[in-house]
Amino acid sequence: MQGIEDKPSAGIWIRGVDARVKMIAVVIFIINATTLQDKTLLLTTAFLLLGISLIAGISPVHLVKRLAVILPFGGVMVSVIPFVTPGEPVWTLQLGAFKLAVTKEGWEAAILPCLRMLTAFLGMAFLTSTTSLREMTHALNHLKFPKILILLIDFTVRYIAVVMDELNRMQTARKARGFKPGRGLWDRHTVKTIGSTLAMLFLRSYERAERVYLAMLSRGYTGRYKCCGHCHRIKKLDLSFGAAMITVSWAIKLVDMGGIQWSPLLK
Amino acid sequence: MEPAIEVTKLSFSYKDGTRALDRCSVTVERGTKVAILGPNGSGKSTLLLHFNGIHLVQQGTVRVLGKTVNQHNEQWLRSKVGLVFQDPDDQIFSGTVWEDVAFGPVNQGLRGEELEAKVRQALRFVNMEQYGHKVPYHLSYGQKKRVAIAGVLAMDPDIIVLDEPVAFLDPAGKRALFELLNRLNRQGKTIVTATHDVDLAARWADKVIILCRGRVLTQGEPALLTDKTIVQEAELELPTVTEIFAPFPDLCQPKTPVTVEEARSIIKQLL
Amino acid sequence: MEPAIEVTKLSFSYKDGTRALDRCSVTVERGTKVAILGPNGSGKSTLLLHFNGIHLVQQGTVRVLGKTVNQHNEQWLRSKVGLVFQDPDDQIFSGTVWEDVAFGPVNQGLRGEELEAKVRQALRFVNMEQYGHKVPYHLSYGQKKRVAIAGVLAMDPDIIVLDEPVAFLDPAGKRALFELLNRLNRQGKTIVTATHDVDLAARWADKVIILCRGRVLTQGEPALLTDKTIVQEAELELPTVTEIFAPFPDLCQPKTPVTVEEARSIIKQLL
Amino acid sequence: MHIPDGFLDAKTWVSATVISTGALGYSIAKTREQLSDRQVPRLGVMAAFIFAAQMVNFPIAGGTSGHLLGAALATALLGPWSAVIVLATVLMIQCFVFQDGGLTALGANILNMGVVGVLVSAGLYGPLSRLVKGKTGVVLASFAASWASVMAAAFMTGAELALSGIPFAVVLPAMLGVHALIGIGEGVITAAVVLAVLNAGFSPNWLRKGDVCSE
Repeated sequence: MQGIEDKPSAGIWIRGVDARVKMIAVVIFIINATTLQDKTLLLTTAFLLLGISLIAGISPVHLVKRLAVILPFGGVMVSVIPFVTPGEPVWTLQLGAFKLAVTKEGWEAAILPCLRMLTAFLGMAFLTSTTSLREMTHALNHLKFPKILILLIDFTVRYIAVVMDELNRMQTARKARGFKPGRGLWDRHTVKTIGSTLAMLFLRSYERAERVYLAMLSRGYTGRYKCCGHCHRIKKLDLSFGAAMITVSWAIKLVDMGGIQWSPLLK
Repeated sequence: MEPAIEVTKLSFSYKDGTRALDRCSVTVERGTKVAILGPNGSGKSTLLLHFNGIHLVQQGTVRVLGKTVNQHNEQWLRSKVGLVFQDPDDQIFSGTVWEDVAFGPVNQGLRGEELEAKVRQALRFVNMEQYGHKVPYHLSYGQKKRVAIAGVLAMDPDIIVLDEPVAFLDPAGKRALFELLNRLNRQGKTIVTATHDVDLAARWADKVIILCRGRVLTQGEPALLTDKTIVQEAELELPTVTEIFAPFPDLCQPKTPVTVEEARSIIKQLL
Repeated sequence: MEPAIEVTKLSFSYKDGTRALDRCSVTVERGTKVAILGPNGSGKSTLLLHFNGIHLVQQGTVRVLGKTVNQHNEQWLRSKVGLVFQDPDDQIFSGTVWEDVAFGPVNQGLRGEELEAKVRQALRFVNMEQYGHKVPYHLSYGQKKRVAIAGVLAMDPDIIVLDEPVAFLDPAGKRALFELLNRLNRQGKTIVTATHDVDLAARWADKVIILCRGRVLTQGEPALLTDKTIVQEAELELPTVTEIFAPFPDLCQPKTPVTVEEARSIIKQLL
Repeated sequence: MHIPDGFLDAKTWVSATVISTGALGYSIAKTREQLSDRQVPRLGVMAAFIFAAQMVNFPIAGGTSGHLLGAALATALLGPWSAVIVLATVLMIQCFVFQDGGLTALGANILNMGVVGVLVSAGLYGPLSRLVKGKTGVVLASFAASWASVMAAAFMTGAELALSGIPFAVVLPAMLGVHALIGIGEGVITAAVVLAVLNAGFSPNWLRKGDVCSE
């Protein structure tokens, strides 16, 4: 679980950009992108983000790995919607007695959310691959995000590493005594073993929480966290990067909203 | 001058009724190195948690630097007595080493330059200066231990209390830790450690306090550890050096050896 | 007769690229007591996890009781080599002591009478027979350690491997543990422990294997621990007894003492 | 069941975000009352535990395996208000670190798996474990709570997608059918964990019913 707290490996130059600016820009980009109606504009946005990501030094392999996380949901949606939407069939699949038909309306309904998903995915990939979680929580703090949530995220991330280590050691110890998970939920021994392992992990975590609290008390903790992080000044480079991203995003959005009315103006 | 810590007839029971301390009276003089010995469950940790005001006094009194500990001087107490917990993962909870060391001073109200200076100084003292930006997860056990100590040092306490500090350290880590504790002691800090390592106590401490089932069995010179009756009652063992000389009572006059140096000087006389 | 464990040119790297073992070759003879020494991060635990097939061999070979370890004899291997982890909380997870000790035998397919007998016998061996119905989570550290060992004994292994068995035990717990290990050894079991306690290794082991940065620095008699060059390179320390006699090279002929008994016999001669 | 970006329309995700923000705020206020200055360390370590618990693989049948959602487990062990916060924290980390679940869909995901999953669990677990005494009650209550929490989360997901204009109504029965099976896995494992925790002598104080494990 060490990946969580590590500095991202990608994004050599982009890592220097202030995390606040990056976050705001990417959030606006994603919100705008997920409301686009025009497929060409969506694709344009996607390629734009892909371009920035690649320029930032994010490896394509990394992107594909990340994509694997959201594919199940997206995949199911794309493979279901075209078949179940009523409309004019464009392609049929004969499975014995069953006949499945992809409808034009269904295809239309599926392709748009999927393009949006992909675009937003690229936006988030760009952000999370070039910014560590710590930089993000730090930025959120300066953006006046509720402090307690930031503290909780920081705390959780710190102890995910510790608790996952405990879990891994417990699983290794089980294996060392010849444990092999059974085939299914009806295997009582397997269910009992998994249940007891998690129960023990819970008790250990619960007690650790108490010890952590005592250790905090002993260093003068009074239930309030006082800010000690220093706030970096936002530099011109940061601002121009943010402004550029946001402008492009809104430009695409405006073209999408009023594309038809714009075209005569351009003539 | 008042002693650093003075505990009088302290009793303590946990909520579930377990009596952890039973009329304990101990004294820790200023500027000394004290080892609290006793088997697991003898009440060592419970006693330590009183020094820092984490456990509130139920019966008896605890005086620290001349002041009687009560609810109103909690914050003062925590800045005077630094507690280093056994498992550094319990103590280092922040995302980076720097932030963790800063936690105590920030609670004391330090900010800006002054804070920076304190944290830097504490990290330098434990030789972890270049690790400030590191994530605790990537540190070795010994490094974590030193960061935990830095977190306490940054609050500039007069008394540093460590619970079982060497349990999982390898020899190099132990050496580094004791070198550190001795340096602190030379600067005038009082150091209290709870341990069940008799060799360590014999070699390092100015005074030993032996606990057994919540009671103070005895306290005084490390030479107490050569007393077989005491050691047996407290379920401890003789220091290795003492064990070697046990069959030779004549050599143990006027004083049974406990440290390597004492052993050597006896052998030198024999040659 | 083949050695209990024979490791030849074993190398192992973790997924993140850290090289933990580098062409290690070690031999553990049957029925012996072996201590694997080395500082934290020297590869001790990684090596132990190979003995039990938890880590699969990447390069080199591991032979246990004459059979080359591979994926197909995993289950056999786990019944022959019992692994006791450092922290008993990592190992004990069941609702009762009895169930926990039964876990290994149940995985081996034992049921009914036979299972009962095995568990009872293992619990009796570690003196925890009357604790069968207890919740292991609430036992003392030393008791947990013994339950962890019982859990391994119940599988009736020929070789018992312990990672840092004494780190956190108090003297009474240590004594009980070593008495237990010696009893097992007398019954013909091969005992391997990883530790950084040189005194313990010097006192207890038939053979020491010294690891340093993933390599075997040397292996052989415990007397190796009196070699200052080796001890320094492995970031260890001299056994206390050796340290005492270090300034007297004449007394260290023909053999530098490492155990309390050896020290006593030298002193006896001096008198 | 983590909804990615792009499937929910603006009105749906904004409403979901508003509702879950409210629920989260209320939970934070509630736990602060109960835990006071223990709040952050306790909930932080517990969130780490739930995160770890979700990573554990368990076999379901025929070579397939599953993971816990954790809503019912967190509720049974920590009480509803802590559970909402713990699950929301885990979902936020999953969104920002692993990109599991979309950014605009974060509010909806918290609503489905955190808020609704927890409230349904709490609604069933408390009364059921009081109704049927002893360990049977605990097993029954945690199984029912887990199963229902999975179903509720699946239903919410479907409803939100439908609200967003995705023609989903047709597949909703199928989706609920699948989750009825997934819910069994969640239920069996959660019940096993809760039972083992109680057997070890720990009684969740949000219910104040230490009598369950006093046998």
